[in-house]
Amino acid sequence: MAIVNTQRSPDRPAPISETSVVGWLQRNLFSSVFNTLLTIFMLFIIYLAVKGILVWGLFDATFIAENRRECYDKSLTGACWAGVIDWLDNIFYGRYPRDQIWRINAGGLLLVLWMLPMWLPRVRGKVLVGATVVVFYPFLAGYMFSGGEMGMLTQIMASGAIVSFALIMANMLVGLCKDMGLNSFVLEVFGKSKAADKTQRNLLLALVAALFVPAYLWLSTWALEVISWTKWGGLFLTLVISGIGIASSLPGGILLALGRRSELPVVRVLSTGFIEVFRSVPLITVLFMATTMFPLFMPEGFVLNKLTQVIIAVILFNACYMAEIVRAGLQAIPKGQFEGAHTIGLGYWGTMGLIIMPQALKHMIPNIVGNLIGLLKDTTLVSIIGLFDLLGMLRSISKDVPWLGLHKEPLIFGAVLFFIICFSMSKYSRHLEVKLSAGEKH
Amino acid sequence: MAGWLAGWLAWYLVSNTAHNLEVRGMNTGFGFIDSSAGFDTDFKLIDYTPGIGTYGQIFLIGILNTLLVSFMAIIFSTVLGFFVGVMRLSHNWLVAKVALAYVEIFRNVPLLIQIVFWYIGVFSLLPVVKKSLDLLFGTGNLILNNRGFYLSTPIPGDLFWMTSVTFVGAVIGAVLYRRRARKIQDSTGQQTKTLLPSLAAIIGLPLVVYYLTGQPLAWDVPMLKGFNFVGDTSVPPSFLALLVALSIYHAAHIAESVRAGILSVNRGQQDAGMGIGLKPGKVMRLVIIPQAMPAIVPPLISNWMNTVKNSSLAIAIGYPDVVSLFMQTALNQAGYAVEMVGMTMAFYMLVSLTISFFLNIYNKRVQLVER
Amino acid sequence: MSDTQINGQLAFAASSEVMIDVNKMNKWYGSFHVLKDIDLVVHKGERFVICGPSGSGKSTLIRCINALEDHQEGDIIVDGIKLGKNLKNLDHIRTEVGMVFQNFNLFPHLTILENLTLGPIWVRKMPKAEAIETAMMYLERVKIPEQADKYPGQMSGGQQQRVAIARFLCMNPKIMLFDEPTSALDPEMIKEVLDVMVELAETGMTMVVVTHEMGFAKTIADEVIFMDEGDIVERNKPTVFFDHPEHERTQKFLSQIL
Amino acid sequence: MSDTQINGQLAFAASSEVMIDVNKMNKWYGSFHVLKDIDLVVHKGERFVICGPSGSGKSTLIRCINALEDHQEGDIIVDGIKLGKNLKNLDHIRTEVGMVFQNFNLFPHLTILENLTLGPIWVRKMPKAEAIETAMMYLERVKIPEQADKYPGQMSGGQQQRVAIARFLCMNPKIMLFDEPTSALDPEMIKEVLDVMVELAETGMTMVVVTHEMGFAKTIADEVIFMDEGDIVERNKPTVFFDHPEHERTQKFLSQIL
Amino acid sequence: AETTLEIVKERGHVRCQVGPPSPGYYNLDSDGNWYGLDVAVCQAVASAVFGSKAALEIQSVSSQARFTALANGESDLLSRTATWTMTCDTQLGIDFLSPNFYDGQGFTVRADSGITSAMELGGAKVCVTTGTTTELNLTDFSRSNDLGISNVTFEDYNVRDDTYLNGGCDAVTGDKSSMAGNIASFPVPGDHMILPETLPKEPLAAAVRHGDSQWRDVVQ
Ligand SMILES: Nc1ncnc2c1ncn2[C@@H]1O[C@H](COP(=O)(O)OP(=O)(O)OP(=O)(O)O)[C@@H](O)[C@H]1O
Ligand SMILES: Nc1ncnc2c1ncn2[C@@H]1O[C@H](COP(=O)(O)OP(=O)(O)OP(=O)(O)O)[C@@H](O)[C@H]1O
Ligand SMILES: [Mg+2]
Ligand SMILES: [Mg+2]
Repeated sequence: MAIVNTQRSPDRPAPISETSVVGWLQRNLFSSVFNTLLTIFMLFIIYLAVKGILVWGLFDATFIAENRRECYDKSLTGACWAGVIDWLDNIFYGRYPRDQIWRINAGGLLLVLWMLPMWLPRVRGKVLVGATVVVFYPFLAGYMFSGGEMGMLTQIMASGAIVSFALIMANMLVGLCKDMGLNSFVLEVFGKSKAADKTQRNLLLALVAALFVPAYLWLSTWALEVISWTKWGGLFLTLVISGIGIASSLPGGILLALGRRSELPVVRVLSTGFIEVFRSVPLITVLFMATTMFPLFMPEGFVLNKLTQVIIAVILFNACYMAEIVRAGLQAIPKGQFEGAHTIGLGYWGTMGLIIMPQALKHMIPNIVGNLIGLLKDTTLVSIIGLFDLLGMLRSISKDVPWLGLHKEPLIFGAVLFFIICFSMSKYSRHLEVKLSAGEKH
Repeated sequence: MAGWLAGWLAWYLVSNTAHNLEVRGMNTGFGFIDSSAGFDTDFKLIDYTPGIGTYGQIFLIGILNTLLVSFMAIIFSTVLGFFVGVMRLSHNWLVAKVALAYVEIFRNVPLLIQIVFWYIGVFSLLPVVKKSLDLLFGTGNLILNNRGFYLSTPIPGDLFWMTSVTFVGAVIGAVLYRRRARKIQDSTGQQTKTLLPSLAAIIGLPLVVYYLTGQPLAWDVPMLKGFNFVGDTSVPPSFLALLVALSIYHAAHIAESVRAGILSVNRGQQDAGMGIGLKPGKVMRLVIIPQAMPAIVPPLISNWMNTVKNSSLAIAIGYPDVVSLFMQTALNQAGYAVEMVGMTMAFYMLVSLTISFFLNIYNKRVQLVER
Repeated sequence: MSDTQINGQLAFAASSEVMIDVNKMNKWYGSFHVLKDIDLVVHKGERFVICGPSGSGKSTLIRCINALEDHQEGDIIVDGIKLGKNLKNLDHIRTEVGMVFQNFNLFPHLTILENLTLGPIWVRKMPKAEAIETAMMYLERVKIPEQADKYPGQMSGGQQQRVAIARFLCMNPKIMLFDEPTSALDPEMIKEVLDVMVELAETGMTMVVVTHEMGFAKTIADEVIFMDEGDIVERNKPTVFFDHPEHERTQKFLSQIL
Repeated sequence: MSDTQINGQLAFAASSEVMIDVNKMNKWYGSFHVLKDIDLVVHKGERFVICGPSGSGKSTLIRCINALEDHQEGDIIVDGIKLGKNLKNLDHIRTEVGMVFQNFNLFPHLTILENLTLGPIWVRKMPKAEAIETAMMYLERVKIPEQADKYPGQMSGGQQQRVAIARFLCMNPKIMLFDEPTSALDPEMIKEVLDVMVELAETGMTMVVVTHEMGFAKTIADEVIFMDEGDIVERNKPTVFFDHPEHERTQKFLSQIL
Repeated sequence: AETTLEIVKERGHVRCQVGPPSPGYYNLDSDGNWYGLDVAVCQAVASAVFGSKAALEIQSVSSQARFTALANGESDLLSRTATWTMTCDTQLGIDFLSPNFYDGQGFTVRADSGITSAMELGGAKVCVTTGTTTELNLTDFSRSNDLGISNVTFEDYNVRDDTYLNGGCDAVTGDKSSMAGNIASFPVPGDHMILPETLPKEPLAAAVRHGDSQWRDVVQ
């Protein structure tokens, strides 16, 4: 009856039996009669859709033409992409002077390079990379895009941007080649990796300062032509407004959400009121009030750059939405987590920042991304102050005499552009979600 | 202290505005509400005659139109959104991916483009008037074409009251039946399907009575008169396009909120639900969803508000909502920008605050009792 | 002596029907091999105790039996049904197999009474009044009838554990799996729970109990297995197991008891 | 015998300074009177065990001491600071008082190592390298150093409990409150944890331990109190408490131990 | 206070507001420059004040914000769009200048519809854009001739045209001057025709802020 197992079973690697393609198909697509029917039905629908789209958008389409009539002459049943192609500069850069477009491209490239480390696995200090983008990049980019005189603050911050960009690039290279952080690498080079914390810190600070001075001096030699914001437009403007909106509405939303749950009645009532009022009216009326009524409320002669007004309105508006999302996330955190944090002695901000927010935000990633996508699309409302963002440009094509009435193709082009941008956002978020939920039992 | 500050601020703004308006010679006042508006609109829920009707009536028409479309869109999108959100978490690969594709496609394309798509790409492509689809097999009672959706107006005959009475009776019966089913479950544990029988009774019984009493109903069939069908009850295609676009778009957003909420529920809860033998669907309904509600409700409120607000995009396809009718057409005719925009904002604010008031109450109720 | 008596009788009654049959079962978490070639047969009416050091895979094993986790190799046959992807079968198994979780997993949005009646009403299709009656009966058995309208968040750890036990008793399943059912209980309560379980066993219910409480294991078990690092190291009658463990690892483990 | 020896010594060292002073404290949940006129003094370096049946208010008492719950009447003075609404004071108390929860409350979004180093780094402002070193040391003490990079959700119940204990050891507080620290542990691990706690006690740390594990209580305690229905029924030296309990209720309770 | 002229001179350019983009009046070309009739008016004012066409900022403002933007000083003048009516003049705090553009309103129908006159449009659905007096005129026309036309209004004239082309309306109404161009943009222009009737339409004029006659004269 008794069984004694003196022989220990060794660990074995997991079986890989269930990985063949056929097995996968069988399990996922044809596991039952109903599933098989469903699969076939779906495939048929997809076939129809793809076929229609290809014929209209590709095989029967016209890509080169002088005007719309010519398109019709070539094909009555296909799309006329020639108009969109003709307008590409407008669509991407708005009315930005054509000989200055390199500035936008350079700014965009800079941003991409800057953010690149966040996607690379071996690079350290991702949070720092994100923080420097938010703090420094706007100043440098702002100057590159608008040009003109550089104020003191701008110059300092832009120099900071150059320094941090250089450091981040160096950090990325070090990370990729040697799999370590830049700081430890530098310390190693100087032979100080065993020194006391303080010496190490001082050394690093000194190095950063040493980099800052030449950057500052070099910047003062810059002199870019002024380009008024009224000339900004197209995808560029859309990205500027939504970029700023995205970067600032989340922090704003977190503060508002905390305010709404605060134990101080004044803070709570103010935050609640602010949130409820702002998110209860359409953004378009807020913008309208902000841009045309605002001057009426203010003393005579008070002027505020309109683009700034719009951006502020977008930020406030979205911060309120974000606040509600964050609040929902907070509601889902069990009380035990607060208690756990309290007992290890964390204060309010420590508890929130280290324990509660990371969990709440993780739960809310789908909502946050949904909201950011909405924000990107809300920027279309800047047309109210006479700016032509991406959608505005696309809709103007049909009013340009050669392309009179051409509006479906631009809209579809726009849909595709928006889809690409938004989809990459939601793709990245999904990646984050999976990464962050590594710890959960499944 | 804060009160004083607010009071001062309000006074300051008002006096500035008054001063500015005076200097610029703009008139103000709400007198225009009673003056007659000289234009017409093709979809209205109240009586209105152009030239006689007032701006006040126009405002009301706009409000009702906005409320109608957003109310229906909210209902559809919420139901669809929960459905898709749950589908997203299905263990069936295909189902999950279809739901994912749905969310990605409809969430990532601007709503405006979607509305225009449904309008131009779908509802305008319905058959023209002369080839209208007759949805009730040639009776002409339900007509769909690219001008809209027409219902014939019934004219009740002598014995029609019997049908009505049967209908009311069937509804009451269904309610009672539901109650009884509950009671039966409580007392014997038997779960009875109530949905299908009640529906059958509500629809079937009146029909039987209707035919037995000799079809006492004359139909004012939509008639092809001149260019259009003329029947009292018609819905323009712009309404249908807007409704479909809003529902589908917001359902995609709600689906993501629902999914997020469900995932925020501790995995052990599902284990426990399964452990006591509940079927996956019931685990979802009885265990997971109720706990997910605290995380779902706030984004859901936002989504509902957004639906109401996004219905203002109706202007792109000519559906006469409050913005298009009042803040656009009427404002252009009469001026009074401050007042009209103000009234429109006030309307939206009222609707949204009402929504958020009730849902916040609900939100309080779904909070878990914790130690 | 009387213990072995009962055990002997039950073991006899039990041998007739196999309720759980685990056959060369292997499970991995990612690349981590948690359960190794597990072989296990539990007969109807048997009281089966699993013990072993923390992290040895006890919870994982009973979660597999209840189809809450997949296994990658080998078979598990419960109540004549082979576990696999077939959902219908899983439903049946879950109805007939009750489980008390290590961390209770009560439904925080329902009151205690609702926690207890949910299963009977929706799965067993029991009349509500009857479900409440049964629930109250079991609540009395675990000594907390007066707490019926509280929410789990308002109860002490031990009270929650008792609710968790009562929740599955109400379901009246054929097989009960207990994952450390007495961890949060005081000696008095342990005794009570033990009594309940002995009574259950007498009604012929099959029980698999993971426990660290050796006194408890000794009193209740028909058979004890000892697990270590995913292996079943020893399987024995409780008398032999506790007094003369055969395997070295078991001896070491038992010598540590305070 | 050696036990009482150690206890005697420690008790002596302890008497010098009062760390926890609970004075005629009363607490209600709604209208339910959970704690009744609690009087309690714990000296520096004392090891204080609270036992009692489930639901008697043990957890509530130590949660009050750690300022996680309000009390309605009476005073609680911890480390010379009177508990009240003052937030600054609360922060201080929470830094100096560590607590191991009955249900662990680990941070699910952080790895085990991060769970352990969070407090030292952010509250104690310890350099990261040092914090990791300490954390690893304690993980070795509780025998799970190889699990440092797992998340709490991937661990067994006993492993989680050990992490919860290590988390507070890393904080090196003046007072440690344990709420059933061994409930999910097997006998071997209980022994290990006991050793850790005895060592801690020798460094002069004050400990309040809620436990049902009588063997454990016997070995560790300088003093034992027995609670029932919100009252402190008996307070005694462990030798007396376990061998000749004075109160009838205590006698009954102890007689149930299997 | 300073006069508008002084403000403008000090700023160095004229802020000129144009209506919603519409073919012929004003639009962007593919290189990002403005062109069209409205723009020409603005340019004329700029040359009158500064002697240079380029001293100009074109503002394209949504129709709701149009008058307020002028009244609150954001724009110096409104180049066209606003049709001269008594109500507008007095209520909005702006002055209209003498009309610079006269236009009439016409109908386009399908050539095979058998309609030859606007009087045959009884009971028809007519597509029209909002934000113009076109809509108001259509209503007046329908009422005075007892035709019972029902308006289908759109913000975007492309959607209006598509609706018409798909058969959602029986006719399109709009400015006669742009009608021909519009038809030319249809896939098969020969399938459509313009009805002979011309509804009178109020003239278009530029507008400036109320009460500054000096600036008004400059613009004139
Ligand atoms: N989701 C998971 N991913 C990876 N490893 C896991 C996961 N869940 C459990 N483990 C590991 O599997 C092993 C067995 O876990 P299990 O919960 O079965 O232990 P146990 O015997 O119940 O221990 P205890 O008595 O402490 O509850 C442990 O080492 C644990 O760390
Ligand atoms: N939030 C609450 N609201 C109402 N009653 C509560 C609440 N929390 C706890 N109680 C009740 O207070 C009593 C004491 O609970 P406590 O958790 O202190 O018990 P305990 O002695 O720790 O028991 P155990 O050993 O089971 O953990 C219990 O009867 C419990 O039901
Ligand atoms: Mg376990
Ligand atoms: Mg407790």
